[in-house]
Amino acid sequence: GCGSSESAGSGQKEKKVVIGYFPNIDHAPAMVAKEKGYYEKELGKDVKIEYKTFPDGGAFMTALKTGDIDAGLVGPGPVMNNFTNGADVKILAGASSGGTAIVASQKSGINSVEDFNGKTFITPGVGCTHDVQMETFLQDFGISSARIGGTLKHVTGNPAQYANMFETGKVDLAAVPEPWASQLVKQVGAKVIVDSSKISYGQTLPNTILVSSGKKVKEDKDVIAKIVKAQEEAIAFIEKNPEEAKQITINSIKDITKQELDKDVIDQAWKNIHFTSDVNEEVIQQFANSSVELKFLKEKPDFAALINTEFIK
Amino acid sequence: MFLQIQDINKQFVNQNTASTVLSDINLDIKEGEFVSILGPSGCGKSTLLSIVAGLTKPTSGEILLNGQRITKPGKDRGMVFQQAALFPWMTVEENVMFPLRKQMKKKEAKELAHHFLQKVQLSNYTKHSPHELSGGMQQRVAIARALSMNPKVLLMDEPFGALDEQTRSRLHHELEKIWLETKKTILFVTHSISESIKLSDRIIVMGTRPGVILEDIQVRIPRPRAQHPQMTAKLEEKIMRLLQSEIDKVVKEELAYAVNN
Amino acid sequence: MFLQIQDINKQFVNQNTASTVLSDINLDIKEGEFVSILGPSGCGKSTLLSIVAGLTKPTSGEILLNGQRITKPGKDRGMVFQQAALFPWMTVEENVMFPLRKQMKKKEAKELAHHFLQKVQLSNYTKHSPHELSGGMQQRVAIARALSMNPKVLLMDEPFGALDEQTRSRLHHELEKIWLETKKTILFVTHSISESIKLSDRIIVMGTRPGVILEDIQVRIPRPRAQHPQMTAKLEEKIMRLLQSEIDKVVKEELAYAVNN
Amino acid sequence: MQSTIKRIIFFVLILIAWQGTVRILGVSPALMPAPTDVLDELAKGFADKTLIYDIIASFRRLAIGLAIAIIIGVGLGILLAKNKTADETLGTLILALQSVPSIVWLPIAIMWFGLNEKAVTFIVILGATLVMTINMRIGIKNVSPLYIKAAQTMGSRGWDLFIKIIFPASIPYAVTGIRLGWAFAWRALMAGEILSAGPGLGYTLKFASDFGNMKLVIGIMIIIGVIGTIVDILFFQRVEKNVLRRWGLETNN
Amino acid sequence: MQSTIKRIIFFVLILIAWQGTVRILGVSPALMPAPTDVLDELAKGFADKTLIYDIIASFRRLAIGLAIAIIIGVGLGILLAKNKTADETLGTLILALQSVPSIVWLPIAIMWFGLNEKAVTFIVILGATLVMTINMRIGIKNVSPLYIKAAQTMGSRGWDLFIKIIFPASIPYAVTGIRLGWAFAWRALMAGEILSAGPGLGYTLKFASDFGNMKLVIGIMIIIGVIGTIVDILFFQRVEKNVLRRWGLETNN
Ligand SMILES: Nc1ncnc2c1ncn2[C@@H]1O[C@H](COP(=O)(O)OP(=O)(O)OP(=O)(O)O)[C@@H](O)[C@H]1O
Ligand SMILES: Nc1ncnc2c1ncn2[C@@H]1O[C@H](COP(=O)(O)OP(=O)(O)OP(=O)(O)O)[C@@H](O)[C@H]1O
Ligand SMILES: [Mg+2]
Ligand SMILES: [Mg+2]
Repeated sequence: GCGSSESAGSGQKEKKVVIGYFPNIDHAPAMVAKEKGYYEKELGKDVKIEYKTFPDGGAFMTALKTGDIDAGLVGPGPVMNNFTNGADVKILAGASSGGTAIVASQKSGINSVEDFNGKTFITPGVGCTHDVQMETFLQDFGISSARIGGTLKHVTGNPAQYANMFETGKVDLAAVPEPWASQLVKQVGAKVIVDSSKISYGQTLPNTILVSSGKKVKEDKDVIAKIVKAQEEAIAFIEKNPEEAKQITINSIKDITKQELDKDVIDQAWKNIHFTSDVNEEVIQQFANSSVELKFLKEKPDFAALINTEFIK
Repeated sequence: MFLQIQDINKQFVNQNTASTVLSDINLDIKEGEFVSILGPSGCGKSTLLSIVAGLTKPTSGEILLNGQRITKPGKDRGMVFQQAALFPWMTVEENVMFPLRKQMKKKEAKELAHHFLQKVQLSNYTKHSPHELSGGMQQRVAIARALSMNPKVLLMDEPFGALDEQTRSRLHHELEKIWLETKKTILFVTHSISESIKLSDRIIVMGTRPGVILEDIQVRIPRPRAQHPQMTAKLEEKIMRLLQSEIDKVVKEELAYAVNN
Repeated sequence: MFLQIQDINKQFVNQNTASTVLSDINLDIKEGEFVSILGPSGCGKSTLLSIVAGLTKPTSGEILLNGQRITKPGKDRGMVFQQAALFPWMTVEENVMFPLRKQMKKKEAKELAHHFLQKVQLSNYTKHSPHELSGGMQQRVAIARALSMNPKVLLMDEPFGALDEQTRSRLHHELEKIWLETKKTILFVTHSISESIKLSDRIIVMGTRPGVILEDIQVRIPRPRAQHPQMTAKLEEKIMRLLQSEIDKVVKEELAYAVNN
Repeated sequence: MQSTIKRIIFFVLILIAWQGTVRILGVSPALMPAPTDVLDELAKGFADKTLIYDIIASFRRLAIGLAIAIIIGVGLGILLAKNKTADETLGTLILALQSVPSIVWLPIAIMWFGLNEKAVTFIVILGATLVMTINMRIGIKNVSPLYIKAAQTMGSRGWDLFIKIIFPASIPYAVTGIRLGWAFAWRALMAGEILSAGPGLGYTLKFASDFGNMKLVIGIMIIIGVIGTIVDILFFQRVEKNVLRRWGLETNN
Repeated sequence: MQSTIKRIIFFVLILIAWQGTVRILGVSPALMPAPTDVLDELAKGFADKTLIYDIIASFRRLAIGLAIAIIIGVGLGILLAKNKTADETLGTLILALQSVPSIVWLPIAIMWFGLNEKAVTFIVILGATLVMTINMRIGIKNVSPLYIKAAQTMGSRGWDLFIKIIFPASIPYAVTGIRLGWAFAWRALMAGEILSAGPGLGYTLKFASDFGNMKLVIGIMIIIGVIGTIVDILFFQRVEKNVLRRWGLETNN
């Protein structure tokens, strides 16, 4: 449960707000906001802020649905998917965009999209954001996945394993987010075939968004507005102080996961990621339509009720 | 009457055919009586004891103890099983102490257990596991256990079957002594005609297929009976003949069956 | 010599103290001899049989069969255990057929099994599970199983212990007949002195703690022995005395132990 | 017959309680759908045949994996029961390896077998082998020495002794092992099928779970449950009843 | 003593074979690190104490979860063994539920308990209960009726009969159940700790695996293995040896 639903103005009861995010470079705005104390500053002393980190979108969405977290950063895939299945979720703002690239292994000998036919590609999940981006992009070249009658063989797996799979020749291509794309390039000499500026929705689709539940937005408009504001400040900070932001990100990730990311890789990845609060309703609807076209979704969802941009400045 | 066995019938179902094991068994046993049951192998002696113990439900009929219907096993009827039925996870001593636990202190129970283990000549083996004993030794532990329980009715299913004649004879003596001292009621299944004559007030001779009571013989030989060899021999002769005709019947049936199948 | 038991010693370790069960057992048995072993409960009879069967390793000494050292169990030495040792997942018939499987066709094995089951009066129970039989019936199945195996040496550990005297007497007759016909070598543990005299060429009387051979008695009474009651009685008397002194020794030790502990 | 009725009543009651709870508490269907919603979803899946293909594909993998797991488990169980050295070394290793969750095995499976059926089967085998091994091992250790001794004097040795005596004597443990193996094979399959590109219940489950489609998640749980029940009734319970009856371990007298 | 030496030799041999294979084939450490690399990583973890905190946290969760699972498992096992109706209805349901992988249980755990220790414990309990239940159930069913009958004539009934006779008689099955429960509790813990905010071996394992840190992944597997071995030697093997010796089931004569 969460204490914040008691919004009686008595001020005696301490309010609690729980914010969720992932130990992931795209989630830098949350880490910076936490580190720099923007949430505290906006929400005031009376509100106790707790942070919860998640390893994957499924757990995040469940926690949001049950009210275990009040708001947080997550990828758009799980949000849209859960929304189409009836989850009461609202997109409040973007956090970052870009970063997805299609890379090929050295072994595969692939140099351009023309070489893709009959190859095997890997993504973190079936119908995940990166998968939809890649398959939508390939539609223009007349290449499609075996799932819908094409020639490309599709497998899924944890991005941490892609390096091995490239090395052992198990897969030829991958649609991956940063920092994995940069890491693959650095570690096993993978080749970026389609970079994040060219891939479908590469620039426009946020890859991390700030969400909350519809109930929360209705009941606690004030708090939500402050959370959005804190994030905007964090993004402004990131733009102004990229080096410090990078260091905060690396340290935060290390705190949570005990894993230290390579500075080189972060530098490279940072170039491909764009931190912004913007979120475009139309793009999200288009993206969903692509999902339907690619048969990930059975019916066309209507995202009109999903996005609420009233809090973005 | 102390123990009444009334119209007991028992059928077992094997391969979908019911076979009658006990048929119309009626017996009235007085308190303090020592009753032996003799009969050919497989005639239903163990089954009858098990019914009296409350472990097997009769198909019809009932058992009354002091006028009360017996429906389940109880401490008032101690049983020595045909197989020793010792608990393998307990030592000899613990096995004997098991039924005593609740009614006395541990120290007392231990003393009592040792007392009876000595009576069956096993003082040396109190800490052994049952599997470390010979067949006859296991049976003696079971006897010690039943005796130490001191039940009103003692049901004994071939308790001395695995013992040599000398040990057996010592235990006859012990059992007789205990019986005379405590005036227990004893139902005693045996294969030895002489044993039954030596010990009991009354001998029930059973026939087989189905199990019925052939004769109910009062033994009127004065105790100690070893001193009356002629009377004993005469009775032995009589019972022998009874049982011989039963076994001849079985052999005849057997031959007929073997020829027909 | 056919079967040689040479300098057998056997110790068991219980609670870290070794106790000697068999001490310097030496026996030479001729082919076709019927040897009974008598002795007080727990003297090591079963252990000795188990060593001959190759199931238990002696602490020292060895067993030779036809000059060959015995190190493991084999089909040449069939055994009837003190407990029936039937396999609960097989029917009576299957239990008896089990050792025959390999050496003959199924039909033949079945016929042979039925033949021996008839000899022990169990034709009627071929399809029963062991647990559906009475104690005596289970023992008879085990006897039928051992006989049908037709081993050179037959080791029998109180095979008739759970049988009434009439059934037992019929089986004595059957066993004697088979023995005379096939000239098997039989090692026969029993508690009944009269049984041992009735059946055997030679009686080994054992003493206890530790198990030793007290006497090795040749029985020179002509067969059938039922016709020579005096000679039988005299021998019985002699053995009885031997064993009685053994059991007195045990009782004395027991008392001493109980007093000291 | 009577037990079938009991079962039906039991499950109908559960469904009613579930439907009632969901309706009364007004739980959001995204969190916990009502049975009727689940039924709808299942009907849809069966109508467009996707669930049927899933079931067939999963069942095939399960059957192969479980069969191999049983064979390996029986073999290892025998080895550990009979050989003290193996028990103390290999036995410990097996127990340790089995504490490792399937997620960790996935990359190793991929490394060894590639992204294909073999890797999925490997995961299923891993999931079911341990229970089979450990149950078989203790089953063999618990065989009464009397049976073994008796059989040995009847000339039974080695393989014959095992097949005819030791194995039948440890059947109750073996059935338990298979029963548990079955449950854990399903679990492993659900994890392993993430590696496959469909069809398969685990693939669909993962997909449904990612999309927050609780209706389908629960629908698949029900499918697994129903298949499990059918196999349990047709196979396990029969064998077990037979064994208990034959051995005289039934407690009705 | 001798068995300790055997064990050490066995594991040293495995380490050598592993190191050799990795070095000779020149496998990339990202794929399969050498034992020396793993050791380095472990040393680092122990030096900064993070692994120690992980172990303590995980062990606590495991102990609580396993203890509860054993209690529930024993209870359910008794119920299923003694009550035919429960066996045919609840028994089927339990088997069906257990085929459901932990991943699917995660959202349900969050739903019921929130993101906290309770949810993790719930997952651990789920993981270990089935094996305990099923083994206990068959253990009780296999108790020789002779023991029960004998105890009944000695006035033992109900709870006393269970504690003094039925339970000791089914100890071999119960130990097997606990042994398996132990392994599966670890597995479930690894999955469940994703819900925790650390520390915990599962939590660390998950991130090590997500970040492709195979050294740490294997290091954690080794830690689990070592803990398992110690518990196995100190507890399970002792109990088992005791039981087998007491019951005369050892085959050395
Ligand atoms: N559980 C059972 N199921 C079927 N038949 C049984 C069962 N128990 C006993 N019987 C049958 O009942 C009959 C009598 O058995 P019981 O054990 O009472 O004989 P008994 O007189 O004690 O014989 P013995 O002297 O050989 O011990 C036997 O024919 C046996 O086959
Ligand atoms: N496995 C064992 N461990 C320890 N001691 C044992 C073991 N087996 C037998 N003994 C001991 O060996 C002695 C002889 O046992 P054995 O079974 O040979 O006696 P027996 O002569 O057959 O007696 P009975 O006539 O009572 O069957 C007994 O004192 C027994 O305690
Ligand atoms: Mg009987
Ligand atoms: Mg003996």
